[in-house]
Parts: sequence; C-alpha cells; structure tokens
Amino acid sequence: MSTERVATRQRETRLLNPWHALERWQTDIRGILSARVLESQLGFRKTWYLGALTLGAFTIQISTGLLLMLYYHPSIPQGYADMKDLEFVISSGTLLRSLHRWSAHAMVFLVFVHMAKAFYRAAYRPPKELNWVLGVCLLLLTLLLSYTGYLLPWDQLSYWGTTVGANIMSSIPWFGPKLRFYMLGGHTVNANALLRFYVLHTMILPLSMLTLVSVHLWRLHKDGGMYEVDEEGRPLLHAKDARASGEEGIALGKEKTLSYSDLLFREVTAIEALAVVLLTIALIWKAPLEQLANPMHTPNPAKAPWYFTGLQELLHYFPPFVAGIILPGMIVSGLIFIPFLPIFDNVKTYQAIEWFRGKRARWTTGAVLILVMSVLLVRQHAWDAVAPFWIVVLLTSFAAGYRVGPINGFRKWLREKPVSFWIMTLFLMEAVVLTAVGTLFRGPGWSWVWPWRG
Amino acid sequence: MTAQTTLGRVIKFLAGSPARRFASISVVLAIVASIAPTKDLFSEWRYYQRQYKQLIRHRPDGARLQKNFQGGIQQIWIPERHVTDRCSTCHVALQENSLADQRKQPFRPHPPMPHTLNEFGCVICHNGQGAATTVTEAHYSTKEWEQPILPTRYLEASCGQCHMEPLEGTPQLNLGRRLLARYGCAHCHAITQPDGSRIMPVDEPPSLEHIGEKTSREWIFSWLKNPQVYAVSSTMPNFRFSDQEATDIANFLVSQSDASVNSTAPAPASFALPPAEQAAVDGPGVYGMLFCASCHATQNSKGALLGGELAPEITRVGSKVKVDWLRRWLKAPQGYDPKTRMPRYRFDDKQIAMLTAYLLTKKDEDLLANVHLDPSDRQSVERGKKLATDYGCAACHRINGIAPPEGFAPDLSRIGSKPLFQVGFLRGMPETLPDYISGKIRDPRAFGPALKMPRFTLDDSQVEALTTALLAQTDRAVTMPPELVRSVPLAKYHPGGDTGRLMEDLRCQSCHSINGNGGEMAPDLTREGSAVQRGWLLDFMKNPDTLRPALIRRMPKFNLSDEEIHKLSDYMLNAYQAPGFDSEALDLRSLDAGAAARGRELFYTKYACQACHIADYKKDKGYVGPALADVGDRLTPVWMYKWLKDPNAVAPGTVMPNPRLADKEAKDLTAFLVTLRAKKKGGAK
Amino acid sequence: MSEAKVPKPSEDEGLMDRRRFVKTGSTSLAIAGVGACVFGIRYLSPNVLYEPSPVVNVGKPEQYRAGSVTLDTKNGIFVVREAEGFYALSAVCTHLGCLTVYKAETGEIACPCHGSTFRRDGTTIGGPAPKALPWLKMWLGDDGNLQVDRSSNVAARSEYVQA
Amino acid sequence: MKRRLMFPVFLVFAFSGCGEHAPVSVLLTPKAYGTQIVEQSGGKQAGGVGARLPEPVVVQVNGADGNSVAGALVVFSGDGVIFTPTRVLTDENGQVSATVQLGSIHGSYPFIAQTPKQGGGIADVELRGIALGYQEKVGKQVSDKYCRMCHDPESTTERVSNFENLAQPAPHVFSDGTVLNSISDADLYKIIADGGPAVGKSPQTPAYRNTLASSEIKSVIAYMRAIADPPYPPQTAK
Repeated sequence: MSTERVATRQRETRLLNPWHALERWQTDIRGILSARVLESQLGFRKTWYLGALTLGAFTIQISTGLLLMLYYHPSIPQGYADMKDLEFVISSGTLLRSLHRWSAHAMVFLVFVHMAKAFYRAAYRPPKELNWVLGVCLLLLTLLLSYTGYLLPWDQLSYWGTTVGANIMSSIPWFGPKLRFYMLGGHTVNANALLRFYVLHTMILPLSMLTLVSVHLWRLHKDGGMYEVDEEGRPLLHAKDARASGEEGIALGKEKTLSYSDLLFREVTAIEALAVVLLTIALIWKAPLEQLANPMHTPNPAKAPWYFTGLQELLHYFPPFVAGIILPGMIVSGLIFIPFLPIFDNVKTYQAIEWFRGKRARWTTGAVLILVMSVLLVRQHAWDAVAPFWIVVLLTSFAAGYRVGPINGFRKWLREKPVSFWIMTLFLMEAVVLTAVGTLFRGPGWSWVWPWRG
Repeated sequence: MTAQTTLGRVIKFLAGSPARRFASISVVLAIVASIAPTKDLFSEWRYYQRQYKQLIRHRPDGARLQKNFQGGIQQIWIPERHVTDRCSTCHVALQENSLADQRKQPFRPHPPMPHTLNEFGCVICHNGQGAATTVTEAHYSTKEWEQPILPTRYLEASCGQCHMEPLEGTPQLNLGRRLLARYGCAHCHAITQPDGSRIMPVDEPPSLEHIGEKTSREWIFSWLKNPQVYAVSSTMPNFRFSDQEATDIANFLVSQSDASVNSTAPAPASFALPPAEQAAVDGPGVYGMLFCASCHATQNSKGALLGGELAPEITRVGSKVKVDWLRRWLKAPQGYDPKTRMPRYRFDDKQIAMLTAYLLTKKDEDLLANVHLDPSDRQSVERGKKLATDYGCAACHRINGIAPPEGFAPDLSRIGSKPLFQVGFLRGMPETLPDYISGKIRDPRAFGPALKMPRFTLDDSQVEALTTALLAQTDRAVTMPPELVRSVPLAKYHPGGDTGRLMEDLRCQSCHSINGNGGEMAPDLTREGSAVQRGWLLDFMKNPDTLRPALIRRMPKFNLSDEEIHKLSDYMLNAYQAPGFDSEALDLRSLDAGAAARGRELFYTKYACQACHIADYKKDKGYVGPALADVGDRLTPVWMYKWLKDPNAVAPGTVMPNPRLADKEAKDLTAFLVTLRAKKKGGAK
Repeated sequence: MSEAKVPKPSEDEGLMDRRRFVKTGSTSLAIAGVGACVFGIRYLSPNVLYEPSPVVNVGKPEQYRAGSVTLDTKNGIFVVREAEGFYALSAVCTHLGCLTVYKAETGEIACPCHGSTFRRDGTTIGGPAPKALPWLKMWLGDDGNLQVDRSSNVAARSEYVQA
Repeated sequence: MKRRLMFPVFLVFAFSGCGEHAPVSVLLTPKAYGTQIVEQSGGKQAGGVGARLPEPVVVQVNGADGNSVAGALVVFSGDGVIFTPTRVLTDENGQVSATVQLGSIHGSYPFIAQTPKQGGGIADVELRGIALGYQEKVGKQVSDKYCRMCHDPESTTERVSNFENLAQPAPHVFSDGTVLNSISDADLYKIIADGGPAVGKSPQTPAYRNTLASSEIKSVIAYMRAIADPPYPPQTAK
C-alpha cells in the first residue's frame, strides 16, 4: 500500500485506540501542571493555601454529609430520633456528626479569612474582578448552607435559631412576610420548613456551590493563575521579581520555582493537616444537642451559631429591618462592588495619608462619620460597634504622625497602605468584634455577662 | 546546645521538604482516622457486655446463658407506643431468672411483674432515656433529656398512668390517691386522670354559712391557729395565720353567718339538761348504745383514737359548740347543714338532753383559756373577707358572699413530667422532681413566703404516698390511648321516690354502698333484697344488733316508725335483687332432717366452718365471718345455696373462700343452716 | 497561559525515585482504602433494626372455622384449621416473593405474579414456583392466642397445634 | 528538691492511717461507754423496695450493771442501707432511734448497730430490714385480706384477731421461719390451693384454689419467704 494510505491507516488506528486518547489527556494535564512559576508567586506566604483549605473543608462536609444522609429522615419526630441513633447506636455516628458540625464552623471561618487574604493581596484587581464576585457568592452560599443545616437536628437551638432568622426575613417591607411564607412553607417553623431546609441543604445549595467553585477555579487559571497577568495574559511581575528576571521572559537563574503539581502537593498536605485538626476536635468534643424542639418554651439565651452572632448583635441595637436587611445588604453589595470602585483600584496607589490630607470634602465626610458614631454610642451604648472605628482612626493618625520622629518599620508600612486597606480593615474589625461580643459576652436576655462569670 | 540540634534534625527529617511534610502529615492523619472505629469499640455498652460474658463463664448454667446471650445493641421497638428502649443492651440478663442471686446491677433479672418486657418496654415505668446506650444519658437528667430514672420507691406511680382502679401491687399509689381525695387536695387542685375525669374530693368540709350559731369567735381563732390542737385526726390544714389574720377571719365568719333552718324551729317546752355529774355517769351508756363511735372518733387518755373516721373527731366538742345549737343539731342535723352526712336519728327528747349534757362534758379547759379577742369592727371583717377570698376558704367550705374560686391552685394533671428547668429548687435540696414534690407537700411556705398553700399534718408514709400519686400524673398518662386506660365507672346511684327521700334523710349511703355508690363501713346492700327474709329485716330495722360481735362499729338505732320500716323493707326487698337470681332454683322439700345432719357433719368436720363462723354461741368462737346462729331466720335458703356454690359471684370481693362444693354438699349445708334459728322464735318454718 | 522558558528544575535531595514513590504511594493508598472499607462496612450496617419482631400473634383459635384457610394479610401467613389441628403456612410465594391468595372456589392457593398454584398443605401444583410454601412454627400462647414465628420454618406435616 | 517532696506524702499517710482505726472517735466524742447494745424495736420490719421502713429502729445501750447508759455513741452500718442519723449519742434513757431507708433490690438487708465498749472493742447487735418487691407486696395485700385474721395473733381496735378462737394446732405466724422454711414451695402452694386436709393438716385452712389466682398464691408464698425469721435461705440455682 502507498505510504500515504499507511499513514492515514496509522492515524485512524491511533485515533481509534483508547490508550492514545488517554495519552493525549495526560500530556495536556502534564502541560498545565508542569508550567513553572516563581515560588514567591505561588508559595505559602502568598495565599496561606486558604482557598485549598476551604475546598478541603467543603469536601469533608460533602463526604460526612452524604454518610449522615444515609441515616437522617427530615421529619419531625424521626429527625431528632435519628440524631439520638447517630449518637448512641450507629458505629462512629457521633464522630461523623461532630466532624460535620466542626468542619462547618471551620469552613465558614476559612471562607472569611480566604476572602480577607485575597483582598489584602489585591486579588480582586482585573482580570480577576468577576472571580472576586464569584467568591462573594460562594461566601453567601456557605452561610446559607450552614443556616439551613442548623435546623436539621430539630433541637431547641435549631428551632429557635431558625425562627429568629425567619422573622428577620419577614421584616422586609412589602414582600418580607410573603418571602418568609415561601421559605418556611407555612406560617410557623414545622414539618414543611424542615423538608425545604433539608432539600436546600442537601441538594440545591451544595450543587450550586460545586458549580460555582469549579467556575471559580477555572477562572483562577484562565485569569493567569496565582500570579498577576497583564492584558495580553503575560505574567506581570512585581518590580522586585522583574528586576531579578531581567528581560521579558523569566530567566529564573537562582530563583526557586514551583510547578503546579508542587503547589497541588503542598495544598493536599495543608488539607490533610486541616483534616487531622478537625478529626481530633470531633473525637474530643461531641456536637452539642439539646432537648427536642419545644415551641412552647424559648431557651434563654437563644443564641445563633458564632457566625451569625455578629448579625444578632446588630439586631440588638437596630430595628430588624435596618440591622437585618439594610446593613447586611450594604455589606454584601459593598463586597461585590469592591473591584469596580475607583478607590479600590490599587494600580494608582492611593496613599491613604496623602489622599485624605488634600480634599476638604473628605474632611467633612470624616467629621460626619465621627458625629454619627458618637450619637450611636450615646443613644444605643453600641460601643462594641463603635470601638473598631476608633481603633482604625487611631492607627491612621499614628501612621500620619506628621513630624514626630523618623518614619520607619511598622509606621512606615502603615503609611504606605492605601485607603482601600483601611476600609476593609474597619469592616473586618467590626465583624470580628461584633461576633466576639455576641458569642462570648452575651448572656440571658442578651444582657452583658463576663464570660468567666458565665 | 545539643537539645537544640537534635530537635532541629528531627524537624528537618520530618518536615524538611514538601514531600516529607506530606508523608508525615499523612501518617498523622492515618493514626487519627484509625482512632474513630477503635473509639467505637470501647463504648460503654460493649464494656458491660464483656463483663457479662466473664460473669457467666464460670456459672453452673453458663453454657445455657451463653447460648441465650446476643451481643450487640438490643432494642425493644414498639412503634404504636413510640417505644425504642435499648436498656437490655447493658441490662443483658433481664429475662435470665437463674441470675437472681446477683446483687449488683446491671446483670439482675427483672423481678416478677404483671406485664411482659416487650409489651410496654422499660421507659414507660422506669422513666430515663430509652434511646441512650450510655449510663449518664440513660439514667440521669442531662441537657438532652429531662426525665431521670424514677427512684424505686416511687415506681408504683408508673402503674397509675393507665390503672385508675386500686391494684393489689400498688398499696402506696392507692393510699396516695385516697389521700388526694380525702385531704381535699382535689378542692383546689384540678387533677385530671388518664380517662379524662377529675379526682373528686370525698371529705365533707362543713358549711360555714351559719357558723355563728354553732361556735364562738374564740374557738374559730384557736382552730385557725392550729386545728390539730382541737382534733388530732382533723384533715384541716394549717394556714399559719398570724394572730391578727386569724382574728379578722373569725370576725368575718361570724359576721357573714346567717340564720339556719334549725334556728327558726320552736324550742321544745320541757327541755332541761341533766346535771353534769349525772351526764358524766349515764352519758357514756346512751352514747355507747347509740353507737356514735361508729362514725365519730374520740381520743382516749393514752391518746389513741377510738371510733370511725367518717365524721369529725369529738374529743373536745364541749369547748366548741353552743348548747342550743347542739340540741337542735342532734334533733335535725340537715336543718343546720343540708349536705351533712349525719342522719336524722329521731332521738326522743330525753336522749337528746342526756347526749347534749354528756357531749358538753367533753371539754378541754385550756383550749380557749388564753384566747381574748377584742371586739370585731368593720375593717377587721373587711380584712377577714379579703383573707378568706385570697386563701381560697370557699374552695372547700360554703361561705356566704364568697363564690368558690375556679382554677385557684395550679393544675397538677401533668406535674409528673414537669421539666426541671421550670422548677424552683430550694438551696441544698436534691434537684429531682420527687424531692421537689415531697418537699412542697411537707412545707410549702419554704418555697416562697407569698405562697398560699397551707401545711397539712401528714406523716412520712402519707407524704411518700401523695408524692407517688402525683408522680403518676405524667404527660404520657394524660394523653394515654383509651384502649390502655383501666378506668373506674363513677357510680352516681341514689334511691328514688319518697323512700329515696327517707333514705336520704337517714343517710343510709353514708355507711352502706348501694350499686357502687356509698360508704365502705357497712355491708353492701346492692343484693340485700334477694338475700334476707322479710321477717328478719323488719325485726332488724326495729332494733339492729350486729352480726359481727367483735367489731365496735354497729348500726345505730334510728327509732323508725313502723310505717317507715315497712316502706324501707319493701323497697329494699323488691329493688335490690341480685341480677339473674331466680328464687325457685332450690326445691325446699329436699332440705329434710337427713340432709341437715349431713350438713352439720360437713360444717364441723370437713370444712371446719366454725373456724370463722359461730353456729352455736356456746361451742364456736370464730369471729371472721358473720354469726350464723340465727341464719335460718335471716337468709333465704336459695341465697344460702347460691352463696355456698360461689360466694364471689354473688358478692364480689368477699373474703369467703369458694370451696367449690358439689351440689349435694351445698344442699346439705343449706339444710343444716336453715335449722339454725334464734331459740326464742322456734315453731314451724 | 504562555509557556515560560524554564531551566532544569532544582533537584530535591534524592529522597526517593519515582518507582519507590509509586510503591509507597500505592501501599499507603491501599492501607487507607482498607481503613475506609472497614469504617464504611461498620457504618453502613445498622446496629439496630426497626423491623417488626418475627413472632406474631394471630388471635384466638375460635375465630377460625374448621377446614378454613385464612390469610392474615398484616403478617403474610395462612392459618389453616384441619381436623388434625392448626398449622401456619407462609403466604410468600417461593418463586419471587409475591403474596399468594387462597381461592376458596378451587381450594387452591394462587400467586398473582406468575401463576404458581399450591395445595392447602403448601405443596406446589403448577407454575414456576420451585418449592412448596413452608410451614411456620406455631404454638398456643399462655394468653390463649395462637403465636407464629415467621422466621423459623418447620418440616411440612410435622406439627399440628391442638386448641 | 527530693526532700521537700517527702513531707506532704508523709502527711497524707498520717491522716489516712488514723482515719482507719477510730472513725467513731474523730467526729462525735462519746460521753460514756456501755458494754452491750440491745434492740428495742423495729428490728425486723418489712418495707417497700427503696423506701423508708414504717417505724424507726430503736436500740438501747446498757452498762455492765444492766441499766441504760446515756451519752454512749451508736453507729449504724449496713451495705445498701441509708440511716438518718448514721451515728448518734444515746438520749437520757440510753436509747437511740434512726429511720432506715432500704436499697432498691428486693430481699433482706442485714445491718448492725455498734457502740464502742469501755476498754476498747465494739459491741454490736444484728438487725434486718426486708425490702418487698412487687410480688411480695401483692402477697402482703392478699395475706392482709384473706390470711391475717387467723394467722396474725396481734389484734387492734379496728381488727380483732381470730387467732385464739381456733382449735389446736394453732395457725403458724407467716414470719415463723423455723417451721415454714422446712416446707417446700410446692407443699405451701398445695396447702393454700387445696386447703389443710390435702396435706394432712387441719381443715381450718380452707381451699383457695377457686378464690385466688395462682399468681396471687405464689405471691403469698413469696411474701412468707421474704419475712421468714430466721431468714429463708435463698434457693441456690438448681
């Protein structure tokens, strides 16, 4: 036969042979994984592997969740009975339930810290601004997942936590009560609510979470992986790295480089470390379970889990609509619009100190803000909401410090920080302080109580 | 320095490069992950089951026990009763009676009881958390579970969740329920029973509508301060009033008292009391002859109570009542208090005078010695009325101007499952529900000075019985499915027509019970009509004497007119027949002399009836059953025959054993019994 | 993502070469797999079964007429009263487990799924059923009710319960 | 360093040591000493399982000359039994009374009352509480209704005993262990069910087979075994 027909024959057999198909995939994957990047771009110091840890926590959630689903019936008497069965009868049932509970807390914590870390390394700047928005959606999904999951054991805390949450929902004017009606599938928290929360918690939210996460990861790579990329997608190196690499490509010489497989390898180690920590906690502390839900008796205090106590703290100060809907709404939309607000555009590094000194308008806004805060403090004794504000003001004034001594070390670092840094730090501090006060310092009737006197 | 480097080398070895870090963290993860199943292997119930296997290995019947033993978690699952009890996971030997000599739990067999294990499970009786397989969760109250194990001494309370009738195995519960009714708890507290009915009080608190006629303010004052000083066995509780409060209430009671029907009755012309010394001598004779002791108890010198508990104790009645009231009361008690249980005895005036004088000698000088009340005024009466309303006196006593309060005290229908977080324990008292209830009964005011509940004079066993009865009132009891509830039919029978009014006037049902309604002190008259002969009944009504000489409680003489006696006898003979009792079941001709002789031989030798019955006063001394010396006059032969055949069928609950007599033997015995006549009557049948 | 020109990767001290890595990797994976299986099996096999107890109460003997074959639908049992006494047949067809029915007119027990037919004593007449309907252990309880243990079969014609 | 450690260890031993010898003397110092202790009342009572005995247990401490000793210390002890008070000084007529609460397992609970003697050594008296389980309680109820009139010689105002009115041989009191322990359960069952003559005993015991259920008869026998004095030996597993 002619060589040409032989070639086509070989090509055809190659095409038909499954092993060859596998090889082609292998080369693709190896291609992606073998791309080498500067360690400084990819190392632990840059991301603390928080994204990977969150994903690790999520995988633990899914695996333990699926196993728990084998024994859990979402119905009023049987649901709680299954919790008892898990605790007493099913081999290592307590471990799975505790692991599910603690890794839920861990996942929420990790998502918060991951978001903060991403922000502080300005990972929201183009081309990754949409990926940032995706991250915010994932944060909301995580909170929703844990809120719906909280009702399933159907004990006192879950029943009353859900009731409080549902009533916040109904405080939205016009369609609030209607929204609550659809959320609970009735006017009170009972069988319908449990079933809807169950479907949300086990089907809708996890699936949407998975899709969004995969999109989130896909965009991560498309937008240039960990290291910054300019418009044409060429890696944008920091001045320091640029100098080291010399010309356009990366003459990496003595710099240590990392391939993606190395990064993956380290992230898996980090995830295993997280699993070890969570497993030990689950083995030592049992997931708390209270009496069966009793609509006729509200336990005092009816505290939400720690990630919602900040919100509950706000509710203590402001009417439900303000604290329940407006403030959280503003925070979330604020987060989403961060990449699109000029103030956050770090390319033109807005030195906070210079930015502030110049304009008269900015002085007036600052003064108004301080006035509002002090009224809040006097009227509502909401000093725990105001304290972070004062801390930020103190830090900026310390950074500014005008003519006092040489500017070096921490003060110098602070002075270089842009305005966006201060805004984010303020809101993060607010969140942390409100959560800490809500969790540790609030006793029956949401009264102030010193934790050691408990 | 050396410590520094060795540590450094170890760290370098373990976590030097990413690959080493991965390796060491994977090893740690493997170790931690392997702990999980092992943690499951060392669970508490496996420890107990291993101990059980060791225990039975070297017992004589170890092989059989080993075969019966099933490892793993055992569960009694009864879906329709919502029971999932896993107690038999650790209490492995519940059904192994050969382990009865084991003194230490959890390997004891279940002692004999009326139900089987898989009929109701364990939690329905013992409380505790059935679903648990650890000791702390199963036995004690924790955040996840509020019903700790019921202490063994209150176990009878669990029987009360379904059974409302008095059971043989629950003496303490039966006593507790009787006390709830007798001590008037049911007046203030609503206690719903498993079949939905409420516990009805059986004590008869006297009406206070005309108290002014009966006694003085001073007596009321000392009674309110401490009732038991006047009458030891009184069920009146002590409200611990201050002197001022007691005076105010006494003033109010006297001021609200109005004229009773008796007070308007004309006083008899020739009414003079015999002198005290003569009353002291002849009084006891009249008092004894009228058998007042059958209902009224008196405390003798040694302090022991003699007499019945149906009526109030009259040890010190002399220092309480006014002469005129007593005289009119003995004449017609219903005139003063229409609802009293005391019959109208139709005494003649001489008897009334003697009785009044005798009762007035029963005085206690120092009862009212140092009680001096200043005259009553309007404010004191107002304060008294407010106090009476606040403390709910009208819940028990009928008082003019105060309506009986509704829902005055907390509803106790579900006190047995009161969640512990709603209970205010005293400092230092054990935090369990039984201790709270018994503590509240013993001293209510210790839980809060503002509480209105008075203190009752109860001894320890009575408090324990009351606690048991209250612990039976659980959520499960009140929501018990009807097919499980064993309720007691509420008998409301009262005789009708003018004979009914006569029997009402004589208060027959205070002592006798007819068709299930009435007292338990005297025989049940439900089937008397088919038992007794007419002649004997008429004589008995004329002057009743006892069938049981041993007992001090006798039927009193009512001095009935012949016309009343005939009316009563005819009513009883016709109305109170035994159901399905044909009086011709026995042809009287067969009761000839031969049969009587055989009967005598059966009576005295084969069945030794003389052990319990007296056939001939000279020879026999058996006090258990009624005297049969004149049974020939008293009972109809057919009744005797049917009674001998099966006593319990004819009179349920009788103590007479059923010797399962053959027909012939029963006829012979009846023939013999028919010959037993009161000597003076003699003559043909 | 552009292909950066990359020099030879910096070498870790030769901890282990690829073959040894694959070997240790696979052994550890195997161990992890076995651990997961043990955990899975223990977790997936319920230690407690919510199933009705095999011993069932089929009521007073008097309620069954002489010569009758009564299907107790709740427990899937035929209670047959013959001259020699009572016995219980399992009503579950031995072919594929459908619940059989007693046809009074023909005196046969028939299975609705695939047409198997049985005589009163359980032996097969026709249809795909491989074996006869098994006799179940039956006795008279001390409360006067007939008790049947569905989980223990007895040989056909071996025991009759007199009541 | 080592020496400083020794001292606290020594202290612990000292205290624990002396704790053993005379627990009695550490807490309540007796004002006087008797030579023997005698049960006054309440020694062999029967009460419900886990409940307090109806009457308190009263014991008396006597001196060498036989009359009572005031101020002597008495200690009650018994496993599974709770006394209030556990240790107390005798009152002026040398007596002491304590309420006794039994354990939660039916059966007999032996306990002792001890008093330290003059020259050292301890005098004690054995007592017993009987915890009635469910079956024994039913037995007690049944025997109170059907048997007690003849088998219990003690009469009260409310209840006259028929004991003296019966021909010889007199009925046995149910707690009379010396005779009843030797009769087997089966024979006792036969006597109650078929009456005295069935076992060659006096016809004064009627047949109760048709009056009492067999469980009730068994519970009466269980009650008799429980209150038997001397105690009925527990059946060894046959």
